[in-house]
Amino acid sequence: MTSTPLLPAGSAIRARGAVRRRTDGVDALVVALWLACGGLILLPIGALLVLAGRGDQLGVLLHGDVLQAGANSLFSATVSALAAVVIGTTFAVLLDRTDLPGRTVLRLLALSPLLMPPFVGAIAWLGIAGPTSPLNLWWRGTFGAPLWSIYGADGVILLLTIHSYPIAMLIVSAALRRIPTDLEQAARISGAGPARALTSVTVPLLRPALVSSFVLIAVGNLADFGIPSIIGLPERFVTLATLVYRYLQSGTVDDPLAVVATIGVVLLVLALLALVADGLLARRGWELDSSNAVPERTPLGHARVGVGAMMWAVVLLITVLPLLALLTQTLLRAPGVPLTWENLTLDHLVRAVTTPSALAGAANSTMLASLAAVICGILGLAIGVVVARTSGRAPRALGAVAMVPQAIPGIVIAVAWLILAPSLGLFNTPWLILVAYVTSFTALVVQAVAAPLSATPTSAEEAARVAGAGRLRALVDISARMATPAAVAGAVIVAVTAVRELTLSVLLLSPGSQTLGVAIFNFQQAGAFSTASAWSLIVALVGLAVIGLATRRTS
Amino acid sequence: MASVTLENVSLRYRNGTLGLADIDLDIADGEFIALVGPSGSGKTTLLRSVAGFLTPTAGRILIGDRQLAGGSVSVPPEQRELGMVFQQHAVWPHWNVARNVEYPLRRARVSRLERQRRVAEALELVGLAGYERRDPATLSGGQRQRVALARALVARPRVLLLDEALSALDEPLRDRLRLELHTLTRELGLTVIHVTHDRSEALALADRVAVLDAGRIRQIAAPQTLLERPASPFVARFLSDATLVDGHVAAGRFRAADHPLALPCDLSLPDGSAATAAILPAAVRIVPGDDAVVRSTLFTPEGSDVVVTWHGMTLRVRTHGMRPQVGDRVAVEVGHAVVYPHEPAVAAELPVATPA
Amino acid sequence: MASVTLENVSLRYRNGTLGLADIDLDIADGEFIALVGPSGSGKTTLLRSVAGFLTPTAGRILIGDRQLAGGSVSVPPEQRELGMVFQQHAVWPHWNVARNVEYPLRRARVSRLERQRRVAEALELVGLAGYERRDPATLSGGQRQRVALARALVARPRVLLLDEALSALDEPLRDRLRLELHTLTRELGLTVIHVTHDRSEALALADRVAVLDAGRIRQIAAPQTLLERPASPFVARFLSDATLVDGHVAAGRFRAADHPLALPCDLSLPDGSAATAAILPAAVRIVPGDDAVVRSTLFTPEGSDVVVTWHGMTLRVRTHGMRPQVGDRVAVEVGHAVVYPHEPAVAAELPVATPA
Amino acid sequence: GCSSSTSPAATAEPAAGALEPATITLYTSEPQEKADELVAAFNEIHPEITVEVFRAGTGDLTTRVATERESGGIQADVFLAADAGTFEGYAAEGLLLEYTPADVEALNADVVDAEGFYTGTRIIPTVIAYNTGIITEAPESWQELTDAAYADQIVMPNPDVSGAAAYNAAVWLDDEQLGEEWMTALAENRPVIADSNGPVSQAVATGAQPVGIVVDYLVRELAEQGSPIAVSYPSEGVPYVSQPVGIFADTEQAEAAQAFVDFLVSEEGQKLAVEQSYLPVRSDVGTPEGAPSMDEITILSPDLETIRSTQDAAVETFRSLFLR
Ligand SMILES: Nc1ncnc2c1ncn2[C@@H]1O[C@H](COP(=O)(O)OP(=O)(O)OP(=O)(O)O)[C@@H](O)[C@H]1O
Ligand SMILES: Nc1ncnc2c1ncn2[C@@H]1O[C@H](COP(=O)(O)OP(=O)(O)OP(=O)(O)O)[C@@H](O)[C@H]1O
Ligand SMILES: [Mg+2]
Ligand SMILES: [Mg+2]
Repeated sequence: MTSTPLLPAGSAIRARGAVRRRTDGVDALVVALWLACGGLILLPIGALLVLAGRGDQLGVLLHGDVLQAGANSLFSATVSALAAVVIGTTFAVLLDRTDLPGRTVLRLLALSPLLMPPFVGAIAWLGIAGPTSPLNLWWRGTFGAPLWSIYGADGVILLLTIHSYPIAMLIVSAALRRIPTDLEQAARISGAGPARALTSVTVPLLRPALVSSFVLIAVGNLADFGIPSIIGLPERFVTLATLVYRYLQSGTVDDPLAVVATIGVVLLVLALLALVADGLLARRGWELDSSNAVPERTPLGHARVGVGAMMWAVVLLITVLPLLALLTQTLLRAPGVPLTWENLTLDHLVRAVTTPSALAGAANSTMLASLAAVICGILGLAIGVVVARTSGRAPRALGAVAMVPQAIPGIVIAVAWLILAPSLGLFNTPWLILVAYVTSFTALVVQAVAAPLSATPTSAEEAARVAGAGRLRALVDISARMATPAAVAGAVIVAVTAVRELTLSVLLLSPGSQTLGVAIFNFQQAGAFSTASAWSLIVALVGLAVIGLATRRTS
Repeated sequence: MASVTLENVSLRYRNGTLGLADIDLDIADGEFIALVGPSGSGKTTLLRSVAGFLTPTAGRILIGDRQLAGGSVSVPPEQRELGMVFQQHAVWPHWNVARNVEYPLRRARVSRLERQRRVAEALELVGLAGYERRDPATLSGGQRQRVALARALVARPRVLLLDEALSALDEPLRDRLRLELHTLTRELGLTVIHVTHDRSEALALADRVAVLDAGRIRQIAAPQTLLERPASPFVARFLSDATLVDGHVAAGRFRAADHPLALPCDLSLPDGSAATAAILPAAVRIVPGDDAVVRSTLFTPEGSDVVVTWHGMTLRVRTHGMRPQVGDRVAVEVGHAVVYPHEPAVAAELPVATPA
Repeated sequence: MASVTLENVSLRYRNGTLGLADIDLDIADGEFIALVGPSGSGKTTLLRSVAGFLTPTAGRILIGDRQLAGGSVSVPPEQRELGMVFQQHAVWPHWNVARNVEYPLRRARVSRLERQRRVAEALELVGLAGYERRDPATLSGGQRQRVALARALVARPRVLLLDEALSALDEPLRDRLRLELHTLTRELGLTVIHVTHDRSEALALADRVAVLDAGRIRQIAAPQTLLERPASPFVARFLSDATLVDGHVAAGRFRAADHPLALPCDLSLPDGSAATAAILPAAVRIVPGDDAVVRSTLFTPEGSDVVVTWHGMTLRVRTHGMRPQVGDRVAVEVGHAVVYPHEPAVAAELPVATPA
Repeated sequence: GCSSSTSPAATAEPAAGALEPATITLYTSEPQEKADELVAAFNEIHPEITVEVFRAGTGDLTTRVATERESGGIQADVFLAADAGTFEGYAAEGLLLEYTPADVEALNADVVDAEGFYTGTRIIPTVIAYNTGIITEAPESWQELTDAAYADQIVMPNPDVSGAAAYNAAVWLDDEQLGEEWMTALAENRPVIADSNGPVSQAVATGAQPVGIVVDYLVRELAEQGSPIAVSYPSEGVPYVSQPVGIFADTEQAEAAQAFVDFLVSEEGQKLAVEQSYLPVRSDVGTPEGAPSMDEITILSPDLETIRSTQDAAVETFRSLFLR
């Protein structure tokens, strides 16, 4: 059987339809998507590199402040990402794998920090654990010193954690659903109690998801500005993101833009390294058999009430409490007056929703966020489909490129676009903010789409091919249509993220216009805390409602 | 090794579905029991109740003399000393073969040396001697299922539970593993409960087969008995593809409704009572003639599996030696049929071959 | 409907794996061909080459007179006018049943009214009349597979390709659909290529069965011929679970190495040449005696599937009527065996039952 | 623009006739509401001029200006923000148009650039704010703040971020009564460094730190709302910034821009500033409610040249003392 004459190795003709396949619609689509990504992602990154390359910025980078800020950034990002992964995983396991009471509501509540702009969260938390929070005041009154003040590194890490654990929870939840319950049950039968089955089987199998969410969160937290600026600066805890801001604010460096671009590139490189590491680590995952069994929930038994009460307490503490703090700040007549009935007023709320500039900002943000959601949804769907469903290097590279902007701080992307804007004729138009949103948020949809698609067998499209559809047609009719719900979910996240976006729009706004995030930030900067709180509250509640509706529809 | 007893076990799921209804089952020490039944009949529910993943809402479950479930008692799975093999093998992908097989021994705090010895022994038993260091990802489906079996056996369980353990394998492999499973469990004298969809597998392996339907055991008997004396039209149809015919009893004979078929009937029913006859495919002979048409024939080594339309009735026939062709006109002789008093419920559930 | 011709087709994957080697296959118009073979033997590769998802590295593929692949030609799948049913999931979950079935007609730009008519017709054909508006998620596995079949048939394909189309279904359902598939394709006179793991399914359905191994067709013949005159030890073992015995030919007889077994042999080989005998399970009889021990017996409706150890040789036996018990001491009579010149390659691949 | 052309106020301004209709762009760090009021008042007089406002923090504004210079020119016509230092820098680079407002004699001479590139528009002094619920005896002087009793009780803005704070640091260091000695002593009380004036006033109002160093108008606004907060103008004198306004040299609407600058320092413009709680740059419009009259306040008016040249060093000193 080995003696059969075979084609000479390296024969011109190759298998797998590689023979002179005519270029078709799919190739055209890939080219179009490359053009889109080139314009929306590679172009601003290129501008950044050019800017950073101007002059020698090495001296700046080795400056003590930068090194200190870099160390602070790395420290707060890694510690908070670790904590977020631990909390997110715990929540995901409890919500997905046990019979905890009130899971549906708990899940929704637990997701809510995702909806609150980080700087709003920071404002809210000042009301809870700031030096004058009722708790700290009482503690100071009783014991002479406040219990714990949120200012400083510990507060920054706490808030970063609170605002990023929902991401870990979402990723781990999705991964959990892919782990067959059989594996845990086999451990139970082998003599392991529920907790041990979890730690020796489930958690190790979650490793790729844990690593990915850690990297994603660490990279995101590296770039966060709102929390370290409000919580960190008062205790002199400076991170790279706040340092960027300071360099822009004070004229203490000669060429602030170049310095900022350089710091942006440093963050970009850090993030790329992390993404590569993630790719290497996560690739070493396991192929798991698809299990059609309904995931089994472990009864918590006697612990159900205890664990349930604890979970509720924690979730209420980190989600409802900030909302209550915002509510108090909104309703209180003036900061510093005691919390009594007479001091409550709706004036600030009324003023918030009647201030024309804020209303214009809300309208503008809604428009931009919806457009961004639609564009990111379509672009992300197309990229996700091409990445997950076609082979070859070009589509795979496309996927990688789409993920890169996730790692770049908003303010750096904004600088890049601001540099490019006049030559593109986008200056002083709302479309500038829109393209920056698309740059930053397309990755969210790509991610949402690619995961479920790569789990569906290719026979779905092959059936369409045999039925008479060309490659592109099959991709559009079958894969894209099947992934549409995922893309819509991704687009909803884009919308709620964009509607309260701050760092991009604060630089890219055109005169006379406003976005909601900027409006809130301006109120806060101008000392109108109550109005800022009022809007924050509105944004958070509307976001909760939107996500609640969206998840109800999909489940 | 031990006997398993289910006394009056019922289980209702939270959403109200009745999973098991009044199950009484005595499994002797060392017996091999197979559970078959249509999808949703409660096979998995029964097995998982024995394993401890589900708690019956009524009744008791005992292994040997120890009560595992019932009343306020509910021993968790990890304390039941069972072995279990799942449909998708459930071999842990993050550990090598030895670590997988060793796990139950670790949980039982067996010493390292002893563990090594027993793992080697278990792997030997399932024909994977020397595979200790292999990564499960590098094993074929059949080999993984054997690892799962070794893992289930290594701690010398009192009862071995198999939930569709062979169903995910390709046919030739399934066939081979079926033989090995039988040899192995017989040699070890294990008590086995084996859930399967595959009727021939159940009949092939088990000392007794329990036929479940809608959460109830419809019949439990040795394979031969089940084939020869099905307890109900349902069992006859489910296990042997019997054709069910509605009709009535008259003068000691069964007469089909609207059809020339008439058969002797040893059922003592008053004249005129409605009855259902189950015609087993092997009890029908095809002879030259022209009142029936062959609609389909499937080749089997012994003969053919034939479907004929006979005066509007679709009848399944198993021939021996003879191989009619599709479209042939033939005559049909029904040797005998099992006649049951009419059960409207069954008729509603399974479309009976009422003459059109 | 059309004939399918493969001329000298070879296919090498990019990574160097040889998927198909020198396949010559002529499928007549209206013929039902089954492809069986061990995992990795190239069944799927062959089917996907016909479908157009793979392009052979050498040789030609024709349907009717039209060349689809070969030389510089490679007609894409959507232009081959085929129907295809996959093992799993190929019913599109985002469209209802009618939309699924209608899709090939839409692609062929059939008018709306005509489409409706033909969808209804196709659904009628597979027994799902009136299911047009149903969401696939609400269908059972068997119903979904029927939808896939209706979709494959609706555009009146020239050839129907089935890749393990029934393998994912539970046994009783698989059995039923097997029958329906046969009836349907015979009534429509369709040319069918059916890939399956299941040997009895291949034998049951096909006019001719092709046995593949390592990318080559080892034998292609009608079921009866395959069982009675396997072309090689491999085919005998793969299809009929024959026991392979190494030995040599002496004075017109086959003598097993180190074993008392000796058999008449009609192979004209020089004395002393090495040979392999394939002992079919049905050609062995178990009689009272005590030079063999029953290791395992599986119940079948006709008798038992028995494994005996006979002077160190493990022999598979199929009895009729008689049901020996595990541990029984018996004697073995080998009626006849098919003897082949020794093929070292086969011996290396499949462990031959060499007496220990 | 939001006022109608029939506004009778159009005639009240003797110097200004109607100009060519034009649109100018204003970059400002004024709070949005105040900027909107400002434009509305300006449009009463010049309805034909549309003012596009881009409001952002001073830092964001300077970043934007820097980026615009990178890529084809500054888009703003009028810049109303920051401190004199920024304007000096821009003037040195030739970015500003020379213009002296119409009414210049009526203005406080300290706030008018000698070379005529920019003009201050408000007096924004930095003062001591205290929580009236917690502090019973108001601190009267900067010196008092170094008292150990105020350890951990003080909050102040970060000169790294706030231009006004940077200027203050330079003035304090330059002042002979205060100087580095006072600053070192203040640092020993470990004040909390908030990023801008807004959060400082908030912290004082809520009592987080009952004493703050902050611009005065924020305190007045909070007090008006009912917060337990009050201002104390320290006896040594208060440093102030003047929120200068300047016109970019690139402007194509110089006339309209000049009209806007004129309005800012005109009587009407300054009345509006007073209504908005600012101290004015001219003496004929009174002072905001609750504020002392201008001559009751000691104002630190050091030599601006010195301040400009020492500001960077001052921020550095501040950072080494307060930010470890
Ligand atoms: N977790 C559950 N919650 C509610 N009902 C359930 C659950 N699991 C099973 N059921 C229902 O209980 C009945 C018995 O299910 P079970 O899984 O035991 O059947 P089965 O015989 O194993 O079926 P299959 O052959 O499809 O595996 C079915 O009606 C099923 O729908
Ligand atoms: N995409 C591919 N690239 C490289 N080799 C492949 C590819 N697909 C299949 N092969 C190899 O080609 C050979 C034939 O595979 P094929 O899938 O046709 O076998 P099969 O008979 O269908 O097997 P199974 O019964 O497991 O489905 C195998 O050795 C397989 O490993
Ligand atoms: Mg089941
Ligand atoms: Mg295959």
